[in-house]
This record gives sequence, C-alpha cells and structure tokens, in this order.
Amino acid sequence: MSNFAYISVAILLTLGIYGMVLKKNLVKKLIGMTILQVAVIMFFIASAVKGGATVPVLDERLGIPNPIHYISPLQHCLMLTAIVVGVATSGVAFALAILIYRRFKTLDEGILLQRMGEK
Amino acid sequence: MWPLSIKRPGGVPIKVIIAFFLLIFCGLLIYVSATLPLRGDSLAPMHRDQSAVGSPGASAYYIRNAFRDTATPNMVTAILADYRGYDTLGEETVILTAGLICYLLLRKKER
Amino acid sequence: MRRFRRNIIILMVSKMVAPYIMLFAFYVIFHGHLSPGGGFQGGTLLSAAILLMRLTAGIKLGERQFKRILGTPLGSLGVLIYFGVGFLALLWGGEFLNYAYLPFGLTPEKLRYLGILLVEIGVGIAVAAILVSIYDDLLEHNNE
Amino acid sequence: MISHNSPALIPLISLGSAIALPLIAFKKKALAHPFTLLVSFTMVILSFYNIARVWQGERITYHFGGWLPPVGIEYLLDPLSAFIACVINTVAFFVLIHAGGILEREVPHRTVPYCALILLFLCGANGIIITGDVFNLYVFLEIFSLAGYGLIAVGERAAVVASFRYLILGTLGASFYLLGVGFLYIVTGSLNMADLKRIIAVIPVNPALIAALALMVTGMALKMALFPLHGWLPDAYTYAPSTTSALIAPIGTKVAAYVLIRLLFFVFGIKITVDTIPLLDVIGYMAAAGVLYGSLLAIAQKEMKRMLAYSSVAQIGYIGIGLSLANPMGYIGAVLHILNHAFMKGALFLVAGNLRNGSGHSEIPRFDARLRKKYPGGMAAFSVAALSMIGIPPMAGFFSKWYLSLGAVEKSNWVMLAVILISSLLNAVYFIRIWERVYLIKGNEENDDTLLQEKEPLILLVPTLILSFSLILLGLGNSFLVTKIIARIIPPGM
Repeated sequence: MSNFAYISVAILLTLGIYGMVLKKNLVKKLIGMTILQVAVIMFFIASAVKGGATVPVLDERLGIPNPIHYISPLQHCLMLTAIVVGVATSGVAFALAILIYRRFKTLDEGILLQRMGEK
Repeated sequence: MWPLSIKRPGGVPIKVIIAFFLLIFCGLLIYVSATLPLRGDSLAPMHRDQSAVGSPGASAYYIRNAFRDTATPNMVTAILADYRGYDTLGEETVILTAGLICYLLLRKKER
Repeated sequence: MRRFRRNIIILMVSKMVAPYIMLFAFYVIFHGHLSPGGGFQGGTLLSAAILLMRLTAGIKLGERQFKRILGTPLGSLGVLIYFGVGFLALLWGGEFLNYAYLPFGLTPEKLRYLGILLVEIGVGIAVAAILVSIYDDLLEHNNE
Repeated sequence: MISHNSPALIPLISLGSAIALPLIAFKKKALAHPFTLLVSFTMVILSFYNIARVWQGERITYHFGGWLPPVGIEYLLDPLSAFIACVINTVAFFVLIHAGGILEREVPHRTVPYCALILLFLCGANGIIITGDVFNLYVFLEIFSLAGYGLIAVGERAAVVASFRYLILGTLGASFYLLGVGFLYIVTGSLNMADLKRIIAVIPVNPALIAALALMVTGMALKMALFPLHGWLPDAYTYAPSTTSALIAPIGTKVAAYVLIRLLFFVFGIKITVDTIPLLDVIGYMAAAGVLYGSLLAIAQKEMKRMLAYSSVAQIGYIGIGLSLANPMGYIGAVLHILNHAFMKGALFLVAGNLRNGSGHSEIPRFDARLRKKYPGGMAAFSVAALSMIGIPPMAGFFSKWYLSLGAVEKSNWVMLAVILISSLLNAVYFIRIWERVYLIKGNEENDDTLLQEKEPLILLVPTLILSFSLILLGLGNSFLVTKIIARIIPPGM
C-alpha cells in the first residue's frame, strides 16, 4: 500500500481550514471545523494499517498474538478519544451559535460585526 | 481571523491570498506525507517491537500482552480503559465539561 | 419555527424501535470486551434511543422516560463511577486506575477485566446522560 | 500514600471535586463557592509540597495504572513543572477569594456550573503542566480550552461572539497539535516525552519530524496568542466576566507557553530547533513584532480591560523572545516572566474587575481623581502592578526584563534588546495615562453620583493587594528563586 491515503487527508484538511477561515456563515465555519477534525482522525486511522493484518480483536485461529497479524490498536484508541472531544466541541459550538443567533438575530459575521459595534 | 474575511476596497482580495497560502500548505503536507514510511509496512517504526533506542514499542506491546494482562480479547478496549485509561477519564471529563457549558449558557433560570 | 405535531405512524414505529435500540446499546456496552464496542459507543446508542422518543413524542412525553433535570447529575455520576474505581485502586495502595489493586479478591487479570467493565458502564451512563442533556439545553428556548 | 501519589493528586483532586460539585451543590447552591475555594487551597498546599519534594532537582515520575512509560501514561514532576504549577495554583487561589465578592453579581443563578468549570479549567491547566505524554496533553488541553470557552461566554452580550471566535481558533490550534502528534508517532513510534527525546536524538532528521515540530508549535502559538495568531485574545478578555479574565489572563496563555518550552527544549531538543531549522528565530521575530504591536495598540485603547488584553499580547511576546534566545539567561528570563506576568496581570485584571463592580465601567477617559479618594487601596495595588509592568527596579517585572536583556546581550542580538527597551517605554506611556487621570487631574465633585457610594468590600480588596504587593517580595527574592529553582531546570545542551 502506498501513501495516497495521506494525500486525500491533506486535501480534506485544507478544505476544512478553508471553511473555518474564509466562510462567513458561522454554521459553515462549524462544518469546516468538523471536516478538519475528521481529517485528523482519518490520518491516524489510515496510519494504523498493516498489509494482510486483521482488526485488533484477538482471534484464536491466529495462535499466540503476533504484531504482524493485527493492525495497530493504539491509533484506534486515541481516535476514540479524539472523536468524543470533537463531539463535545461541536456541542459547545452549537450552543454558542444558538446564543449568538438569539442575541444578534444573525449568523453572518459581517452583519454580526456591525451589530456588535452598534451595541 | 474575522477582519481577514471582510471585503477591503481595492487591492488583491485577501481571500485570494489566504487561499494561495492554503494551497501551499496542502502541497507541503502532501510532500511530507510522501516521505513518511509506507502505509501497511509492518516494519515501520511505529509497528516495531522496539523503538530506535530499545524501549518497547507501545503498539506491538499491546498486541502481544493485552490478553495476558487484562483477559480482554478486544485490544482497543483494553488500551482504552486500562493501559491509557487516564486519557479516557479525560475524555469523559471533556464531555462532562460540554454538558456543564450548555447548562451554564442555555438553561432557563430557575425561579 | 414550525410547531410540533404528533404523527401517529412515526410515533408507533419509533415506539417499537426504541427498546431494541436500547437493548442493542446495552449489548454494545457489555460486549465491549469481546467485540468492537464499549462505553462510548453504547452510550451514544442509548442516548439515540432516548432522543428518538423525544423527537417523535415531544418533550412532554419524552420527559416521562427520562427527566430533563436528571441529565447533569447523572452525567456527573457516570464520570464519578469511573473516577471512583480509579480512586479505590489508589486508596488500596496502587496507582490511580491500577485495577489490579481493587479490593475484590481475584487474580490481577480478572480484576483488570472487572475494572474495565465497571469503567465502561460509567462511561456509558455519562455519555448517554450528557448527550441527552446537551440536546435538551439546545432546545430549551423552543418549549416555553 | 500521599507522597507516592503526590504528582497526580493536584489534577485528580480538582477533577474529582469538579465532578462531584454538581451532586454536592444540587440542593444547596451557596455551597459551590466555599467548596471551590477549599479545593483550590488544597491544591496550593499540594503544589508547595511538590516543590519541596523536587527541591534538590530530582525528577519524580508517576505511572497511571502501574504501566511503565512507553506503554502507559506517565506524569513527570520536575522542578520546572512543579514551579509553574505552584505559580498557577497560587494566582488562582487569590482570584477565587476575590470571586467570592463578585460571583453572585456577575453570574447570577449560575454559580454551580460556573464553579465546576473553574475547577475543570484548573484541572486541565495542572494536567497539561505535569503530564509527560503528548497525547494526554492534548486531552487536558481540550478540557482546559473547553472550560475556558464556557467561562468566557457567560460575560457581556458580545462575549458569546468572542468565545465562538476563540473556539474556532482554539480548535484549529488543537487539531494542528494533534496532527503533529500523528506525524511524530508515525516517525518515532512513541508518545512519551522522555522516550521521544531519546528517540529523536538518535534518528536522522527527516521532513516528517520537522513537519511535526512546525504543526505542534503552530498549534501552541495559536493557544498562546503569539503575535500574528492573537486574533481571539482581545475580545475574549474584554467581554469575559471579571473572574474569568483574571483567571484566564494569568493562566491561559502561560500554560501554552509552558507547553512550548517543553516541546522545544525537552522533546525536540536544541539539535533540531536551533541547528537544523531556524524555528526559534522565526518565533523570536514574531514575538518581537508582537511586543511592539501589542504595546502600541494598548496605548490606543480606551477601555481598561481591552488595554490590558493588548498588553498581554505584548507580554507573551517577551516570553517568546526569551525562548528564541536559546541561552540560559534568556530562558531564565522567560520562565521568570511567566511567574511575574501571572501575578501582574492577575492583579491588574482584579483592579479592573473592582472598578467595574464599584463604578460600573472601566473606561479610561472617565477616570478621574474620585477613584483615588474612593478606592485608595485598589489604586495603590494598580500602581504597584503597573510599576512592575514597566520594570522599575525593586519590582519583580524588572528582573525578568533584566535577564531577557542579559540574554540578548550575550547573544549580541541587538534587535531584541532594542525591542525590550522600547516596549518598556511604551508600557510606561499607557500606564502613565491612567495615573495622570487618577492622581493629577482634579475631579469635579458635582457628578459624584456616577460612582457607587460604597467603598470596596474587603473580600475584593485584600486579594488584589496581596497579589500586587507580592510583586515587591518576588522582586526582592528573585535571586533566591533563580538560583534555587529556575537555574536547576535549564535544559541540557543549552
């Protein structure tokens, strides 16, 4: 297997940052943020692969556990943690977006900046 | 960050400049990922039994010893809740924090 | 904002489906040792079952299943189970989260097995309760 | 048992009590703040105990779950982490005492989740400082940042927008950091800091390693608000409640600066950060630009909290300059400045909070001599802290600038020396503006009613005074601090 998977991760990552930095709608920014987080998760998961290996659940047919038979379990574990962190961050972000909409009646950052200036 | 995405009269739109930098960033990432050890190579540094200085490689250690240490066939669960259990406690705390923030910001005031 | 209207077909279908989602959630939590799964995955499924009832039956009926005010304390309780298991090991002379020191009189690997199970239950409770509570808080404004 | 577990106890106690707080204070809301204060006090005691344990420069490690480092998670207590933890917990304790007088007013009906979030914030900060594992650091960084977003967002009307912006940029920074961890893991196969340091010293330098370094440093620079990446900071500090700004200004950015020190000198080592790529020079010039930019914009601000926020951007620049010099003097200056700036900014933000509490605003054009008559204590605290910010000799702020300048001279880096000197003058300008209004201009006595008639309550005044007057003590005792603690933690090879 070659490193082409990482290229798609890089493109996904760039798309995410593009959405976060350049989109004007706050919800679109959040979509960009989620894409970014997913790209990082994909990166880790893609790196865990081993050629000809199976999932990291012990299989008795394979005998004494040997690292060449199982893909690396550490990245999966780390990414479970990262997924939960991502869920929590989006939850907080949506709470903030809802509050912003209630207070300023808009989610477009140009109008938002104007209304913040007006008070 | 925000002033960047506001239209400025005259000159090159700042959006184009940022997009240009992002393309460079993407190119650099692709270049770097091409120099990484090949995917699927079970002899890559992260899959080895020993690191470059002889300390045990974590991933191989888990695969070899998870069942012996914890009697749990699913290695991911064994790592998640035992070997790196403190990370998982942190993760639960993160989600509790998110719950508390939503409580703090959105719940109606109690009378 | 569109008003909530109860639809009998959706209500009946989700009423039939929700218990099985919940059952599957418990399966995922308790079977995490043997197959892919565990506390977080099971917890999200559990919260999905509760949220399905909230979405289809409305918050009034949904609250008879799971009280809104219980979300945060139950979430705290779940994390506290996790923390408590770790702290028990610390009190009994091991390091924090060193399940081999839990005072249940088994062999170390069985104790670790048990410790993982207890911890996963805590994670499941915490995740389910907090996801429901986040959902409730996000919708707070609409059901005045 | 306490001595065996002492490295882990500080984060664990704050974590456990934050989890238990919603249960304890479920019925009785008034318990929340005293409980938080008690926990914070315990943390201070424990952090002093930790400093006593590592006094001789030894390293104490703690292995979670009993698993040895590359397999399990390690906590590492060395003089640097013990020292920074001590600074942060002490400042937080005084800010929390101050919070007792202001909490009910700033976050009415919300004290329970607010106090729990403060505890989680402290837990995250202590966890980041003491951890020896790069992924565990990410998890605690997220606890820390999420609690920070929540604490900021309960402030004024515009605080949610500031918090949202902080969230977007903070998540970007955390994701960069995580991506860097991924590259690092793929190249080295380890997540433990001590292990990584040994491996990185052996393996040949390759692009992935440099990419990992660059990504992690960029992520931390975003969290630390190093100059071109500081966009979230001014609004976040301005609109947050007083307690939050007094907590986040001394703690938030310092923790990220500490992580930068760890990464640059204790994980990657001088070999890569100085010899292979000019990363430290880039950080140094960005920081120098930040010092000038922050100081200049601080002069232009009309609102005291916003002025202090821009001044924070400048002060973070000093820490960056100290790191970039990569010699012992600059390093001592940077670490000492973390301590001094935590106390100075804590005191100044508490003064700003007191003014807002007493007179309802903190806008500099509306300051006049009535403040001096009404709040003599608060203004004295302000003066001491401001003198220290400018760098007048007996105060602590002088000594960090002194070491930074020595480092710059040693390296013959005259640009940095000039930046340090010029910015001291600029600091003087923006504080003299306030002194002029408070001490020199006579107030008109007629519209006295704009001020509340009451004096500052003691609970607000005493912590402010303690924080600011301890700056004199820190200044007088600085040679002790430097020789006994900071000199022991100069990274190897510097």
